[in-house]
Amino acid sequence: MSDMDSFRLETRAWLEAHCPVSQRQPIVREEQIWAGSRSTFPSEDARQWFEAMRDRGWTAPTWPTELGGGGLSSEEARILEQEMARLQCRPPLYDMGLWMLGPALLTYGTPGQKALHIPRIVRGEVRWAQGYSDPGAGSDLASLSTRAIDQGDHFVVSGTKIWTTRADVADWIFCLVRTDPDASKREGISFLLIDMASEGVSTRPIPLISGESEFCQTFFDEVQVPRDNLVGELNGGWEVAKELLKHERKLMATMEVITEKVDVGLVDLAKSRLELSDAGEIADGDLRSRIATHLMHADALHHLNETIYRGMKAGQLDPALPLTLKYIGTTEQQRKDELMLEILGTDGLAMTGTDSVEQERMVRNWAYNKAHTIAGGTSEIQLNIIARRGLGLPE
Amino acid sequence: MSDMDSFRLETRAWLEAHCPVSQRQPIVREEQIWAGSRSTFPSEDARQWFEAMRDRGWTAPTWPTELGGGGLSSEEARILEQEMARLQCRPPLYDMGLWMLGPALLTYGTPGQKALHIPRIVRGEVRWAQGYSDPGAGSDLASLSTRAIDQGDHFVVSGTKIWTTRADVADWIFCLVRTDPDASKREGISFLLIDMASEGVSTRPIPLISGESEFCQTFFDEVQVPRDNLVGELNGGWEVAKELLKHERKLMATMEVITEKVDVGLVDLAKSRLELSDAGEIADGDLRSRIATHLMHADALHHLNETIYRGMKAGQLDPALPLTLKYIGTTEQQRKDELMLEILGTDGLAMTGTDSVEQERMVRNWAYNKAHTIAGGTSEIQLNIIARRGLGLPE
Amino acid sequence: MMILNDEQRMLRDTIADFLAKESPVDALRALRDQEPELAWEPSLWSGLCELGAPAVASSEAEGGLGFGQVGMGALILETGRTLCASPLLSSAIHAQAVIRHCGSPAQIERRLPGLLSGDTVASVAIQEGSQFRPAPRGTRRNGNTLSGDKSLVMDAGAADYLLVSALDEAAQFCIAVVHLNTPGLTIQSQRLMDGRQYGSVSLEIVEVEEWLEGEAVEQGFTRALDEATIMLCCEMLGASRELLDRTVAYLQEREQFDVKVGTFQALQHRLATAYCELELAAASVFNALLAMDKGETVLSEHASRAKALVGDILQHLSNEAVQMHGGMGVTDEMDIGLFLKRSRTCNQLFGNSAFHRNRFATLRGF
Amino acid sequence: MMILNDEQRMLRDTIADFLAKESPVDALRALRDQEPELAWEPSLWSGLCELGAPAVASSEAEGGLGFGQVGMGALILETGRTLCASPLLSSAIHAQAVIRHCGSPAQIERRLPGLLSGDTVASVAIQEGSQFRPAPRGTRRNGNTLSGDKSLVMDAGAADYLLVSALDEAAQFCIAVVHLNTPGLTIQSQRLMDGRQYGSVSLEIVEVEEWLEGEAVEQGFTRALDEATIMLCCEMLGASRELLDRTVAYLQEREQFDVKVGTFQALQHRLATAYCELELAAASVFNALLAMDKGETVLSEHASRAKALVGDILQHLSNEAVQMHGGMGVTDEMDIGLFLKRSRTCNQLFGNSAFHRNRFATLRGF
Repeated sequence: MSDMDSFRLETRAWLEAHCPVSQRQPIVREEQIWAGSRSTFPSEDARQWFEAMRDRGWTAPTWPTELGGGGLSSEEARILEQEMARLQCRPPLYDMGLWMLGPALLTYGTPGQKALHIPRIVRGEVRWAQGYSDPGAGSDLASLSTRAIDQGDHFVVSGTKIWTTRADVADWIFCLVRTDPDASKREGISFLLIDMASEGVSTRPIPLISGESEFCQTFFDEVQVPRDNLVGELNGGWEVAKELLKHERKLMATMEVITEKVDVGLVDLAKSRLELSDAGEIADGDLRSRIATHLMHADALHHLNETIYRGMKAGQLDPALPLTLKYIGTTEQQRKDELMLEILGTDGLAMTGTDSVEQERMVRNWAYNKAHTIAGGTSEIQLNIIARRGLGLPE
Repeated sequence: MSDMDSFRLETRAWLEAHCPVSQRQPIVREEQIWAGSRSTFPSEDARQWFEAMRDRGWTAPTWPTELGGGGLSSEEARILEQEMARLQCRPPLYDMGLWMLGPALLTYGTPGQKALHIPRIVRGEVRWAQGYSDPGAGSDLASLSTRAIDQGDHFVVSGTKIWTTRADVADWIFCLVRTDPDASKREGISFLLIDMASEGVSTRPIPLISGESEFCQTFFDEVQVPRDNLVGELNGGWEVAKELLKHERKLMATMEVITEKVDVGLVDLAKSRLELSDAGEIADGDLRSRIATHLMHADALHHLNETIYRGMKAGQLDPALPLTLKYIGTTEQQRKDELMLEILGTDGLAMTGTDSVEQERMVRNWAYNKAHTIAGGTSEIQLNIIARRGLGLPE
Repeated sequence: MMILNDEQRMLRDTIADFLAKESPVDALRALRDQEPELAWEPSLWSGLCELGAPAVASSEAEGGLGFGQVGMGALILETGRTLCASPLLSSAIHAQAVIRHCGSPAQIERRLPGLLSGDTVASVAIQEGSQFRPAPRGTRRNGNTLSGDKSLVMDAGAADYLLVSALDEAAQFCIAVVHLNTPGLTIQSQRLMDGRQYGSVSLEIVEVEEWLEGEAVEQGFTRALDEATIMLCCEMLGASRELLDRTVAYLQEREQFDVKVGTFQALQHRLATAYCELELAAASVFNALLAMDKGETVLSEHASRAKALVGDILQHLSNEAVQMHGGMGVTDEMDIGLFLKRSRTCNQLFGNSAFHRNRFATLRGF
Repeated sequence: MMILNDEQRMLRDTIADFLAKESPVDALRALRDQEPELAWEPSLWSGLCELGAPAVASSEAEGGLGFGQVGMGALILETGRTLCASPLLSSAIHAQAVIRHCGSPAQIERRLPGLLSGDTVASVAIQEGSQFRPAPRGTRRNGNTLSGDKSLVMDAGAADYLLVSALDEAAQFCIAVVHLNTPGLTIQSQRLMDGRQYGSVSLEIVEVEEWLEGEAVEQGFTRALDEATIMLCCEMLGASRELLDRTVAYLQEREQFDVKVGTFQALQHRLATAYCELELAAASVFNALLAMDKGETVLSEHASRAKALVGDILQHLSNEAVQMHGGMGVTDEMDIGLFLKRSRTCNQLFGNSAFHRNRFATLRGF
């Protein structure tokens, strides 16, 4: 038996032993376990599952063991992922630090920064928020005016960031700030870690069309930030940011991971709600055909992910290919949401006030997911990148 | 009874009296009557119908009577059109001179040019070709290098034009030529009328994907052209060209007028060839829905034309509206062609060698009509214009 | 675009001014935070009635203002631009049309004046279950009583009476006039995502005030539904146009990477094609209004074509508007999301695009 | 993209070199001007056979080269890039699969070697009438004779024998092996728009050489059809990719209004979305090949998904390529039109996208 096969069997046995049955079903938003000092567990099972994974470092499977991570190779991590999927194990931990800051810090952080922050991320002790966009910046991330004045041993930060996810409950925030106002747009930017408990930090929620407000605007009013919290070079923050954005995009391509996992089961939904022909087929041929097209695309996206993984392993991956994932994944998710809404009919028009929590969740997700083709690089930016870097069309 | 009503009744009676029954059915390409010294009539009826219309000046209904035209107001011309459509009268004459050069000449021509050319166009005595594009110019019409050297009483023209429709049988050609190579692109262009019989003119057919070759490349090898044949100012040809292009676009929006009128009768075709449900509906719900969508669009395009006409008459037309016609009309025609091909199934794969002339014609048209979103201003150029001039988006 | 005569243009401008003052988009924002029992702002409705809005289409012989259906369509289009919530569609258009086309002369004489003045408000209850099907299935007459369930009844809880489609004992189509305070009638009012009021109506052996019945009633009901559908299309056109205008304006102003976002050709082409589709749909709606004013009585093809085309472009433009407004487009601080949600409700009302494509194909015999 | 092992990569490169030399697009241009009796260039076919092309997928145990279906898929993809006309699809893939999955051991032993070497060429006759339906309706067995009409039989006139699907006297599915020179068999050869040879086959009480029959034959025939469909998808992928590559290259070079046409963002986005759809389709096809190599025997979902997705993107890209090549795109002097026409033929072969969307939905139980 190969090493990988035995790793698979061990992992399978361990998961069987440690993942409570209640944690083996699609996650709902209310039961996600987010990192941070304010976090709570929805159930004893959830706590037990989280702690088992945390203690193996499998909240961050590929990070080095000496920093608390799982120390797995990428092939082992994939096996873990597959085995978790097989059992439908819920993700043990949700955090922007885990998904985005951590990988960047492992590349650009000082030994001290790594030693301080990485283990706390792995253990879910700190909830991180992302402070990238200044209001009005949109896709042009580098047009930011939040400034940090260098005072030697500390910076003084003033300005405001929007789209800071749940900054109201975050412990720390990683920020892009302008440290050299005279440099060209992408230069003169630095990457700072800021404790949300610092004096001068405040937040306000931004209401969304889904009726939720998980995003905040965060304000910095002459906040003092120790120089030790600078990641990368002074005025070299753009490089760190780019590294981090790569992880964000990867994440956005499989956005369901982050948002609550509602497996709508489009076909079951349709068959239970729509008129069927004598042969048991959806009688509305127009809608039936569009459902088929969506399912084919969803399957194919899965196949595309597999192809990319195989290509990577074989060292013959067309580098253009991964560039397509975010655009395809988010676009297809929206198509699915629209189909779901159409199938729900009148019941799909209520976001609140009904007696079906599940239906309302589907409808709120329909609205919420409109953000997916915007956040983390708009579809338009993605298409520019595909056209130029992927296809080689001229700038 | 209003003047218009009595004009309608008179026209109806006259058409009933003068249009032979054989000329009251959709035109096929072989029976179109093209202008020119080489033209022939497919039948005695066709000749009779042409001559009746010609003698009333109704080959060019709105042109001044003193130049041989019909002298109708635009409202009268529309009534004539409607009454001809009601009886399915075939167009009496086909000619680029009639559709494009004539209107431009009426605006920009000298009295002498009008007196010489207009009556001959009305009477179908001269077949005109259009010499606009230099090879490689594409949408960038002004990037032309065919040059005309000013020799006082005549020009010497050298160069080549492509997309000169049936230049091999044309009597005259109207051309854009460069008269000032030092001026900026759109300046330094003049508009010349050239007798195809001049020494130094030659043509070669360009084979198309439809298997036909109605376009030619036309070559000019030091051709002498009298100065009297200059239309508009020297180096002012761009203005004339623009006027003329307006007419071309209008024409392209209703391209069926020019190409053979195959009224495919998509629904009849589909119902006669495809599997039907017990209720008599097309069993393939996917295709049925796409046919419905096309028919709705086709109807709506008709309604849009009506709206534009009403708006013009009422003096309250949004000027952006007519800009849409060419894009919509040509795009929808291609959709129809694709549906037709799909309905024909295997029979739609043969362009030649079958025993159904009608089917082959449909298939050739499918291929031929691919040019409609390119010729006379590509769809992309149309969309630029709609966005900028119609919607006011910035350049 | 619609081509209007001078009177219709004046009417449209008057209404546009009125709505800008009395019913800007913020009015809907305020309404949606109210209890679902409030279906519209009373002062807004009385203002509209003072202007004669409910009687705009009606002929002078009938006691109306005689602007024709084109006039009414132009008015409704304006209400779509500001997301104005009022019983114009439910009562002044749909219920009026049902009374007009299905009522006996005596019923018309008794009921129409109140609907024309707006003193009375009625709503039509058609749908059963979550999918739109025009034919009643489970709503049944028994003697002089009615039982069944109806869904998505516009403004139901705030109406004076409902016009309920049903089948009689012989499975013949009929319409019941049911007053709101009749025992056995329960209405659960709900604000849907568009911020407006809809009722789920439950009827348990409800005494019926009177019946609209007879051979012509089913056909009249279809005609009324087609008319209401065409008017709903006018509202949807207004919303589409507003979305396009606001998006164009935003792109004209907004800068990214030091250039106006509106200069990006990919966005230009997307908006240009959307504009083409919008104008196609608009021409079809306008044509349908003209057909009504010309006295055509079979409007089903017009209605299905218009609803499918307008439904598609409104859905498309609402998505495009959100996307092109970027991050701001998904916040509730901007109005775009309100249009997005209204678009989805309008798409369901009277049948969505797929329903009407299917109906159109059937009407055309394939 | 397909991920290949070293042997498969070498195979692909060898074939690509061979095709570049022996079967560039101009070879198809030359072929289409020939009489329809010529289905392929004999020297090209013998070259392909020398390379072992017909035996690429077949296992070594069977006497093949053992590159698997992924290997064959990679090869066929290359033939799509140069529009190579050969009996690979009709005989080396489809007829082979029918013999393999429907034949008795003796039949397989007798017939497979000739098809593997390419010494024998066979073609499968399925379709009746102008629309693709996989089940035979009018082709009937009577004793040892066969009667009926088949259409769109690839390379029919140049094959040695045909494998004809039919119903026997008990309306059971069976397959007849019919030699081309059998009395009563008439083939009308025709060049379709893609420049290749197809036959309309008429059978009038034709003596059958032997039958493939038994309980498993119908299922085997479906499997063979699914395999051939997946391989056709590989060819269509090759054509799609070639269209995309040529269009990108053209836009990189071509200037209009003093800038490279490839800089226009609207075109960039159209090509980028087309690329995404192409890669989705490609991933699905690759997945289907892997499934075959893994020994999955029920391939219908794979085949229908692949054919619908590839059919749509090839149709779309062929139109986009013509449009983006501008005026030159509609002339026969450029190759783009040849790809356009091949795309329409491929879309019809084995059922078009609408057919496969419907089949996929049925297979998925809705």
